[in-house]
Amino acid sequence: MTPFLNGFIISLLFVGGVYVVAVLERWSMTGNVNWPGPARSFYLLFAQEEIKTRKHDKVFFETAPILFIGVILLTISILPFGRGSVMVDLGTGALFINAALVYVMVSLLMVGWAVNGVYAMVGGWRALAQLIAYSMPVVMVLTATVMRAESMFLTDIVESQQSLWNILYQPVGFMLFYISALAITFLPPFDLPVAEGELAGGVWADLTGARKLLFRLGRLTLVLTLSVAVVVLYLGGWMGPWLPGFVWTFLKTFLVATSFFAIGRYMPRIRHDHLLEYNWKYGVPLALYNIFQVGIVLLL
Amino acid sequence: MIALLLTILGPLAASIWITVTRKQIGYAALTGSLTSLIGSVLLFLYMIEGQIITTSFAGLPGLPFRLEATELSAVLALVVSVITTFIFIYAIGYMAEEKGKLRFWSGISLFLGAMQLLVLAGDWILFVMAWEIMGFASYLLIGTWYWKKEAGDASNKAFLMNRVADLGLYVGVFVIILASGSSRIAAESVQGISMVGALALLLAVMGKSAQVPFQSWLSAAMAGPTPVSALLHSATMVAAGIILLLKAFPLFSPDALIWVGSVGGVTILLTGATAVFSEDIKRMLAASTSSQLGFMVLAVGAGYPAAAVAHLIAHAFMKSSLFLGAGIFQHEIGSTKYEKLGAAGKKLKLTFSGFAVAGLALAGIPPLIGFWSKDAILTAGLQADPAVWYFPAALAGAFFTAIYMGRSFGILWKGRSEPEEKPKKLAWMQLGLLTLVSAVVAGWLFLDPLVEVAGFSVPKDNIAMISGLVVASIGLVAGWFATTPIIKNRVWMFFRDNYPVAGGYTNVIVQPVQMLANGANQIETRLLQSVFTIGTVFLAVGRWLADVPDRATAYVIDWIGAFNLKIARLSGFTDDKGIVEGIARLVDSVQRIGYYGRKIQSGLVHRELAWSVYGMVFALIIILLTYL
Amino acid sequence: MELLITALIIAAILFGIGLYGALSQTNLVMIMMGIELMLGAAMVNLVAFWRYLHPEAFSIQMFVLVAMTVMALEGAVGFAIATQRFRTSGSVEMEESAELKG
Amino acid sequence: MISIQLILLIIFGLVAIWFGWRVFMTSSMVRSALSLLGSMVAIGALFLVMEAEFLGVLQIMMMGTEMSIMAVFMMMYMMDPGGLGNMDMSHQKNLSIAAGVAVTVLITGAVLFADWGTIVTQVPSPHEQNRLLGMEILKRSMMIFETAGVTILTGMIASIAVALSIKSSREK
Repeated sequence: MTPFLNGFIISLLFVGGVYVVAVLERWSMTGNVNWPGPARSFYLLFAQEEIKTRKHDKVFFETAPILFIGVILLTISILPFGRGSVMVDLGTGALFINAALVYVMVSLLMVGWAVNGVYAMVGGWRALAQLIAYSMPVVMVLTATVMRAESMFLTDIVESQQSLWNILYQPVGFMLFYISALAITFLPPFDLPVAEGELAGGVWADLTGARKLLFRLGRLTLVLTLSVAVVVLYLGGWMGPWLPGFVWTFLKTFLVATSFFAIGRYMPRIRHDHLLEYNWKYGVPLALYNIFQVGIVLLL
Repeated sequence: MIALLLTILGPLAASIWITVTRKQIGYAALTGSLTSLIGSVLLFLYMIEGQIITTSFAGLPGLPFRLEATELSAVLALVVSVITTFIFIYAIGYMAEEKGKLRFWSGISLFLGAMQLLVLAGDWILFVMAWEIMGFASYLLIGTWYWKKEAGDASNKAFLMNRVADLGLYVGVFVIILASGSSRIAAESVQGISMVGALALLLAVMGKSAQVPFQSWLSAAMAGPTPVSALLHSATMVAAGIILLLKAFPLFSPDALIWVGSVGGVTILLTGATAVFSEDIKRMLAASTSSQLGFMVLAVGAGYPAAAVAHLIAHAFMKSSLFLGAGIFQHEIGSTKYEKLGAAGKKLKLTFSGFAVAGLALAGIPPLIGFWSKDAILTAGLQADPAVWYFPAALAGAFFTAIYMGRSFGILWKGRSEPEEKPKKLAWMQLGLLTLVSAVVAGWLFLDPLVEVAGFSVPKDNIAMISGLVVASIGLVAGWFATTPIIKNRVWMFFRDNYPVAGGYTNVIVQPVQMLANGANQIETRLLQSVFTIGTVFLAVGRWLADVPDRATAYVIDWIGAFNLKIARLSGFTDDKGIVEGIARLVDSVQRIGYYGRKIQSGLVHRELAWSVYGMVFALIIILLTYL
Repeated sequence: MELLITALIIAAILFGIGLYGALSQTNLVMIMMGIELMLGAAMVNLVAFWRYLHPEAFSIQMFVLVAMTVMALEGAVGFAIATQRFRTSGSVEMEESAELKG
Repeated sequence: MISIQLILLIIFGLVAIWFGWRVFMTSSMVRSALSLLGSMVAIGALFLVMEAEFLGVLQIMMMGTEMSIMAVFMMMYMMDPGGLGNMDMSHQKNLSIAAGVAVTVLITGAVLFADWGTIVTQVPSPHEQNRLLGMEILKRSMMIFETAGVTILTGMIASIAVALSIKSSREK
């Protein structure tokens, strides 16, 4: 198959994926799988009237959603779906993932501040605290995978898992990355910034209409992106016995996504101090230990 | 071969036996001389059969020792052993009461062995060794009574004089060996030795045979016991010089013989005069010995060694019997002075008769042995071509001999004496004397054949015989009447005391030697003194040196101490002045700076920032300037 | 050649703005921002030198990393001081903190 | 000759300068902080344009976090009502303007007049750069890197020590 056809199929699969994630999210909320549900709610949001709060910060109010979506698209571009099929094979791909994720936080902060609402601002600071905290282990764990592949190209990282998937090679690293991914996408156990109960929707409290839709859609793609990242970094990317490369990546991605939402469905929201404490007191040291352990294993 | 060893080693063994065991020393010595006699008789018999026995044994490298019993040496060995045996018999009686028996007998046996060795020596080195041993033996024997002063002095004098003369022997022997390349005493010489060698040998002969300059030691040697005088100083030892001349005769060149002859002649005249004027019988005999030796030297110098050999043999017998007689007189009368010996002859008729016969023989009365040998010398002197004056000298010598023998007879016989009491225990002494006198009487029987056997022919001449007889008879009669006691005038004394030129031996030799000794002694003491002083000096220096390091270290240490003190004081000064005040000043200057500094401080951050920017701008400008 | 010059000029302008900010602002945090900006300008300079003059000398990149750490540290310490200032004097304005005068 | 790189360089340069200017012109604290973030991101972009990819990405990532923290602190201290009140918190205006302009002129002078030697066009590939930079850090300038690490540690401890309120220690 020509690369173009390949690319087209991958993008189709990706959009489908987003829709599947939407379905899964609804499943995690309500418990039953309702295929048409997401489509209907998207349409509703799209039709909703645009409400702007009083004295909102014009600049940030406008730029936030765009930054959010832009960053996520950037992340997707560097993730390899098949052996040759990656949009931009960046020299420092691994690092770029984290660089992108930081701006997710920035956009949340902007929204929180721009809306000029108390709940939104508090949600924004929570997002700040949470995302800064959990981006630390992500960076360190990423270095561990880079160490094994001895290059920052994501394709090389996948190639390096030829003999043994990273999930088995560095289990601690996988676990940390998995939890951080949850935190970064503020999925239920970690959905403090958008907590309905406490903050009445937190960052998205005062958003309506198309802006809210953008953010909801952004989050979904973020979830999908991160699960693809998990697959690429730890589940051996396109490695698989019979099927073509990208098919394997998407299978694994859906598997990871369902696991994300399963955890969300069954676990209560974590307290804010616990959130930070777990990260700084246990997450970061474990991440450092993981680097140390991978180093030893590499050198043996 | 054994005969040779017997003759030489017999007496030596006896002397060793005596010194070691000290028992039966007299008879041991006698047996020693008997063995030597037997050995020499055997040698003589071999020699007659024509066998010349020679042995040579290891010696110096290339110069082996040789013993040779040629005709001459065999004859001489025989004569020596005969005389020695009779003298030993006499000596046993003589030494019976004397002290110093041990020293006498061992010495005299040693002497006999040395004499035989000398006679039989076939090479010059052995000859020299024998010559030395004899000199040493004579020193021992003269000094047998060493506690007497004259005996000690006499032995020293004899030994010193001989040593001086022996020097000549050494030089001569070296010259011979160097010239001929070997130390053999050859019968015929290949080529003569140089004049120097000959004169050196002549010096040795003069020393040993008491020729003119060296004759005083012989008269002094009379201080020894009579057998010594009889054996050594009449027959054998003094004859060694003549034997040297005989052995070295072929090597002498004619003009060297002239020198020899002249020495002999002079000795005859001077010592003859001394004998005439001497007051002591033994001294008279000693002087006569010198003159008789002068006769022999003259004969050799005249070129007739045969005459010398004959006279040597005859003189040996005559002179030893005269000495033995004199010994008996000394034994009985107690002194040998003529005053005391007046009419001693009447007392000891038997001894006097023997003494008289020997004396007549010496003077040269025909039937006795002396006449033949004297006659031979006179003819030698007459026929000798070189020297016209040899004959008159010999004739004068004979006349002197006759005079002093007649004089001694006169003194001994004339004058009153007590009745002859039976001398006690003279048996041994008289036996020895009589045997020798019998030899003298029988002389004319065996002298000529003996000399023939020795390989020489004795010259005969009527004129010499007649003139000799006339001179002898006139001399005897003159002597008989000239028995008056010597008047002490200077000339007389001069003659009597062996011509003490410039104070004689004592002045000429003893004085300088003593002075030399004193000088040496002084030098010695001064040396010792200086050594002591040096020692003490070194000690002082040592002590000084020993404590130089201490003093030096002490000095250095206290200098260091002083230096430290200075440093301490200095540092103290700098401390309290420099540091303390320095710090104080520093502190308050800092405070002042602080005070001024404070004013600048505005406390406003931005103003400080402004200042830092000004600094930066200034720095940039500088960089730009340097860069452009 | 123009590339290097434009980069350096941009850095110079940034530096100037940073300097202006640092000097003119009364607020401590604003001054820190000025300083951050100046550091950023410096980093641009460094990267420009590395890119155009010595691409093989990676010590320059090392130096850029050090500059980054300096920015981070400077921020951290600045905020600590700012909090203390805020706690003691209620505000972070630089005028009120003149009592440190000598 | 104008190359794409030059154009990009100029664009991002102007963006950085504009954001830099905005930092000190805005009245609202958060807006100035985020505009500073904007200028930093532009500087990161400049790095990327100049093909120092790792540094660019690193700059973008780091500055994101830092500037957001700064924003938080700004709000804490300034009690800014959301950029609505237009207060002007600057003093000794003309002195700083003069200083800023003087320094800029000086540096541009130096830049223009100094001759920089040959310009190198070729630059190793990003992957190669990463490897070489890694080598550089862990080989030659390990010392500097270590000291940087230690200084960060001390910085953290110092800032925490300073920030802790004295009150709590007194009460105990």
